[in-house]
Amino acid sequence: MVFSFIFIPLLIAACLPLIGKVSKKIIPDVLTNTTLAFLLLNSILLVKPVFSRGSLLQNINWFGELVNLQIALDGFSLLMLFTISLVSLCITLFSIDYLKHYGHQANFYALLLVMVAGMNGLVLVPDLFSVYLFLEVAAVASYALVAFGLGPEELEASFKYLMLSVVASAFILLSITVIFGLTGSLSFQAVARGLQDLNASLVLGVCLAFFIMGFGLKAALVPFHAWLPDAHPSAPAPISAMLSGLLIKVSGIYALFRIVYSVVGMTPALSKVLMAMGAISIVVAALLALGQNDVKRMLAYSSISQVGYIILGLAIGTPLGIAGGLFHLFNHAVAKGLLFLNSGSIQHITGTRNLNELGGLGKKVPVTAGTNLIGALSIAGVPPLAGFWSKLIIIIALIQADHFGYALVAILASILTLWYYLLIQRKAFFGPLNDRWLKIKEAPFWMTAANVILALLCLLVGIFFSPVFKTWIAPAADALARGVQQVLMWGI
Amino acid sequence: MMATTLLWPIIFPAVMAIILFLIPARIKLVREVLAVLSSVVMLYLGFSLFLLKNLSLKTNWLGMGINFDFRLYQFSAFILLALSGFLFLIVLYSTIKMKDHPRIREYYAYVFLAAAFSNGAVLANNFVLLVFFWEAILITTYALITLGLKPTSHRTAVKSLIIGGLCDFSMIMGIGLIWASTGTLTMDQVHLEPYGLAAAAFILMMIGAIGKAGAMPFHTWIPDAALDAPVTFMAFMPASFEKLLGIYLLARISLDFFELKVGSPMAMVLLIIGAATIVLAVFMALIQKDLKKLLSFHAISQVGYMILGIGTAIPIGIAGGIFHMINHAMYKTGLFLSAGSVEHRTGTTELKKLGGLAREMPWTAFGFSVCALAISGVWPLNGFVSKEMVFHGALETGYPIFAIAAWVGAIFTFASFLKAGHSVFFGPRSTEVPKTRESQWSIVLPILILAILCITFGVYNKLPLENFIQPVVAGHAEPGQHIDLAAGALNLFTPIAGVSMLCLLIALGLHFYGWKQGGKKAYLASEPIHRLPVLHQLYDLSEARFFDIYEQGVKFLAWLSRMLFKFIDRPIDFIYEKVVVSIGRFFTVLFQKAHNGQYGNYLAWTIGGLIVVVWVILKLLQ
Amino acid sequence: MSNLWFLYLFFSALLIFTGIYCLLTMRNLIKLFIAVEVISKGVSLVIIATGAVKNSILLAQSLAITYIVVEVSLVATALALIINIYKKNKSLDVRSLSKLKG
Amino acid sequence: MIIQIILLSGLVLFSILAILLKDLLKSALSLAVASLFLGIIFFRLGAPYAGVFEISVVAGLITVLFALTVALTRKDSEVQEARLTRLVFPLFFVIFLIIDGLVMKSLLQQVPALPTGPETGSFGEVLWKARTFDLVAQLGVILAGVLAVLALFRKKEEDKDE
Repeated sequence: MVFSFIFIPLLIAACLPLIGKVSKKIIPDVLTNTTLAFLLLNSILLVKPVFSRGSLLQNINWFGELVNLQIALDGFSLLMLFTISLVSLCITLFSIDYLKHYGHQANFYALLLVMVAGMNGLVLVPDLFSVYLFLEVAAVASYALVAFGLGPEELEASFKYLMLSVVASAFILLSITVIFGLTGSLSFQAVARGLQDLNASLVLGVCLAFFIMGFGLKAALVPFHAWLPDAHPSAPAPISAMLSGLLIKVSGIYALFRIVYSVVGMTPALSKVLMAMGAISIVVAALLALGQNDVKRMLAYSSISQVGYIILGLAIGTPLGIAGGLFHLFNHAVAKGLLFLNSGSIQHITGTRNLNELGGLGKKVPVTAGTNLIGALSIAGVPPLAGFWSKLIIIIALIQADHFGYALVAILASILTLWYYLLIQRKAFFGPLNDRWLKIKEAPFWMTAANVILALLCLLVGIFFSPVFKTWIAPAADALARGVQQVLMWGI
Repeated sequence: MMATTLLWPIIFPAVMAIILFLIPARIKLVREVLAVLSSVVMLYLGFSLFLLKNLSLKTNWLGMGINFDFRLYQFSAFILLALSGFLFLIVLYSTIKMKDHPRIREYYAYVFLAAAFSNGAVLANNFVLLVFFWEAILITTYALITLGLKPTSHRTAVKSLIIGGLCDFSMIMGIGLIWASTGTLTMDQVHLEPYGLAAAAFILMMIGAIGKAGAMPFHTWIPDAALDAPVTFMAFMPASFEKLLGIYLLARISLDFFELKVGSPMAMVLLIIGAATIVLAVFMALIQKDLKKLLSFHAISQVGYMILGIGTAIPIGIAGGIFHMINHAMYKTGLFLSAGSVEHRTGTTELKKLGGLAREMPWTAFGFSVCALAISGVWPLNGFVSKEMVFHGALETGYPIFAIAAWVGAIFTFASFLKAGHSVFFGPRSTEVPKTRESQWSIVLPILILAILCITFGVYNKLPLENFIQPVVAGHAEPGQHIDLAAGALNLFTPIAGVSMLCLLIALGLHFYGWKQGGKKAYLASEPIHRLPVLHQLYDLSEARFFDIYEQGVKFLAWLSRMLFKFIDRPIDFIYEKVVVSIGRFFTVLFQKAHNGQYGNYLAWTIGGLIVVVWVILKLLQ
Repeated sequence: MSNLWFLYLFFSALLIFTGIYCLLTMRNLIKLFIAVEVISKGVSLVIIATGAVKNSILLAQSLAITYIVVEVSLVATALALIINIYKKNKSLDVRSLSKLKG
Repeated sequence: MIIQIILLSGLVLFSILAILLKDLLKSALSLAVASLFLGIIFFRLGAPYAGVFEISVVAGLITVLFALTVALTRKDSEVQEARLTRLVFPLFFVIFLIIDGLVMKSLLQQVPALPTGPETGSFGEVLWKARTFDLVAQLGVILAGVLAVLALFRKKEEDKDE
């Protein structure tokens, strides 16, 4: 049942504050993890029906009356659903031990589930206005979660995030409304059909620019990225992982490329603009990451840089480029989730995130150090880890499409990426042990377990990259590469 | 028998290497027993494959003519058997000699890996496969030298790796040329006349082969390794395995891949290299004051006989070269193992400190003496037989100079072994080493086996010559010509044998002259020759490693790199350091400054970005 | 009818400009959020106007109402944030919110 | 038509006032007045429900929330705005007004009219049947807002208990 992706988290989230009055910790922990495990299972079970038919369009009946609860599912959305469920399950596993710092588990989990519901909704709805709405659902929950620690930095970050994000969503809605005015409808299918025989490219161009700015801000493309390096590091580690791993991808990249490919249709002009922005993001953010001392802030800039890679890949417009971009999206979700959770472990273990204060932790906390290394190398694109393959595919696709300059940028920036990740390794895990950390112990069980699961995923996806690529990425890339036809085919 | 049996000599030792590596360092007995047992199994495999003679295995691998192609025939079967025999002896010897080595797990693993790769190289029937195994041997050589655990071991290991790598690179280029001119990578399909491009291919491949065998000028790592590597390694690699492999390949190059004609330019190249190696290395050997180093120079010098033999391109010469290869492997391994035995008991191999050990270590002394006489070519030992064949071949080429060079080599070989044997085992008992006794049986046994083999192969030379050597050369004799190598091999009353015996007598005379001159100290017996006017300067230069192309190459490279560093690297570095990194750093700092935390600033970027995107899109749409 | 649409777009653009101008230049957090409200008024004006001009006012109405609900939720969150920031910083100046930088 | 333009002008005027007025309470009130204008415009465009919502929720509830916040943060919360901001605003506003007018004028006739006829059914039917998913999402947004406020106003003492 596809609707469960939206309803169940919302329902549990509504109940959790009440349950929280009864049981402060155990029941919320168990309930949230069970819910997300169920969703993960559900998304895996959907593989067969979706891929056998290409897409799934479902309507729901309410007390015999036809109501318009319509959802559409194709390869692209299913990949996102799977990623969301997978990474958020690991994140909640991590939270079991980590939330002792914050308390109020019930409230935290409720917000987290609302965010998951919002992202799931965004991925499933075939309707522009609903996309905006679910975007807001996830966003409102994320504002509160960023500020969850209630410290001055958290509040500052959350406020800036909110104020920038609100402007972005205003422009998104404005653009949606104008498209509504142009075509008279909001559902993807009708809009796609309407736009096909509409001659208003100028107005549409402005709308697309608004979309690029709005979703680009959500995805933290340079120059719309400024909120991210504040918001992601300030949030509690699981939320950083959630935001960097999932939210920017779902509410930024998924929404943008769903609209660009499946509703409006990719044009060379759009491709040029998006690729340029992707390349700028890669370089600027990589340079910025080099200058950081805070682990999480470095990771946040790295997210911007990697989002640049994803967008660069997706915007090429060739099937290979799309596949590379989507594969990198998945790999980055896993690896960046891992790294942020890992930074949470480091903070839990030592109480600091400043690279200059750390050092030599590798001897004391080998599991944390090892998983961090795997995640870092995966993102930096070191074979045979997952990130290597996706970057390789993107670069090959760039060369295939004759974008040699961008390919060069991608290669050079991946050296920069490796550089700053090795900086983390060197400053935090290798080198002489700082006397302050003589008595530290490995992080608690669930935190370590979540790290290990994600690290294994990085490794296994890298080693068995071809089956993963075939089952999850290729259908998703097909769905996007078919362009507008894919949406017009929904439900047929 | 299944064709896949051919894979056994490769897979089995490789698996054993892993198992031996995994056995914890403390369980010594299990490892030793297992190692000896598996070398026995290898010996059995060698025998059974030798009896089979013809077998081949071929499966497609990478395409483009690169196939998984193995072939066993009389020559490779013979080498395979020899390899497994030496492996057995060395493993047996190692059980005592290497007992307390701190990295014993690695030692056995490398030894068995080296055996696996060597077997692979011998069996390979595809050039790419050959190169793969050839390079892999190089790596195990490197690893084994580092196990010497001396401060300079690593440096020597790197030296061997670089020299070997250069030779292998040359071989790869040669293979490339062969591939380009014949279009095939299958070894038994290649048969070229060595002219023009093929001559270049021949030279390049030959360098690969003689480099592995340790001929001049690719020898310089061997004397260094004599001091820096474990002595078992010396017996294992430079004395036996690498000689066998290198000469095997040289023989295949000269006989199979290329058609080497008597007196052709390529044959001359081989003859010159062979003669030069004999003479120069033997002169270096003569003056050495360390037993292991002395032996290692002989290991180089003797390669010269093999190359000379093959270079004659006359069946009897070729047979002599190949026979000398197997003989040399036996007595040189025996000599190294004896030196190891002496080192094992006394802790030193310096000639000056030793003396009169024959009484305390009779078996070692016996083994050493037999092997030393064999290497010197004393009747009726195996060295005599093979050397006579080489002299024969050399004379038949019509260039007596090469035969003379070989004889000169024989003189000084005997002289230096007289000196070595005299100073270690005979003469007055030295006071510098405490009283000692004979080594354990598993050290002595391999030495005795080898000594007995030396005698057997000499006296009953019919056995090895007819079983091993004749089939190899048979195809290269002129039609109608019957080769009977064994007949008259031990005949003392021929002019050639007479000259040889004369040489030995001269050597004896030289030794006694030197011994007397040096105040009856045997280790000074070579001093008169050392102090000869021109030779003296040459020796000094050589001691300063003036003739070591590696050292000179290193010096040149150091100079070159200093120049490059100053005039090319620094400017580039300046561009990189000062320009690229500074620009990067500049932008990093600039961008960081731009992120000043002010909301208005961030929003301004957003709006500015929006305006730019709108403008660009509208521009692109028009 | 289509031309009438641009009249409304014209006025909503004015509202959005006013809001963004305020966001860019003003310093009081509450004032900033009032500016956000002004922007959202511009957006809801476009929604209803589009519906009216394009003959789908009922649909537009439901969108506008939904949008207002979202707005309320946002306002509540934002104001809660502002109050918390005031409690921590004892100031409503946006310039004091620049600890995170670089 | 004229009335509509007057109403729109009023909306813009009061929005500008809301921004330019120094006193936060007054600017919150003028925002409410702007909402009132917007509500009336909604009525006149045939969207009575949206109008009612705009007036009751935005002009009412949100203004109350603003007033509450202003009251809670009253103590020495004077923020000195840059003087220039208010002085320069009219200049920028006029420039933008001209650009805006020119852009809109150039867009006239650019967009073809839609062939659709008038809608059928009632507002309730449309909201319930055509936009059901929006109701779900609304629930989600409300839930998120409530939870956010709960999280942001949770008691500090509880933290220490746990």
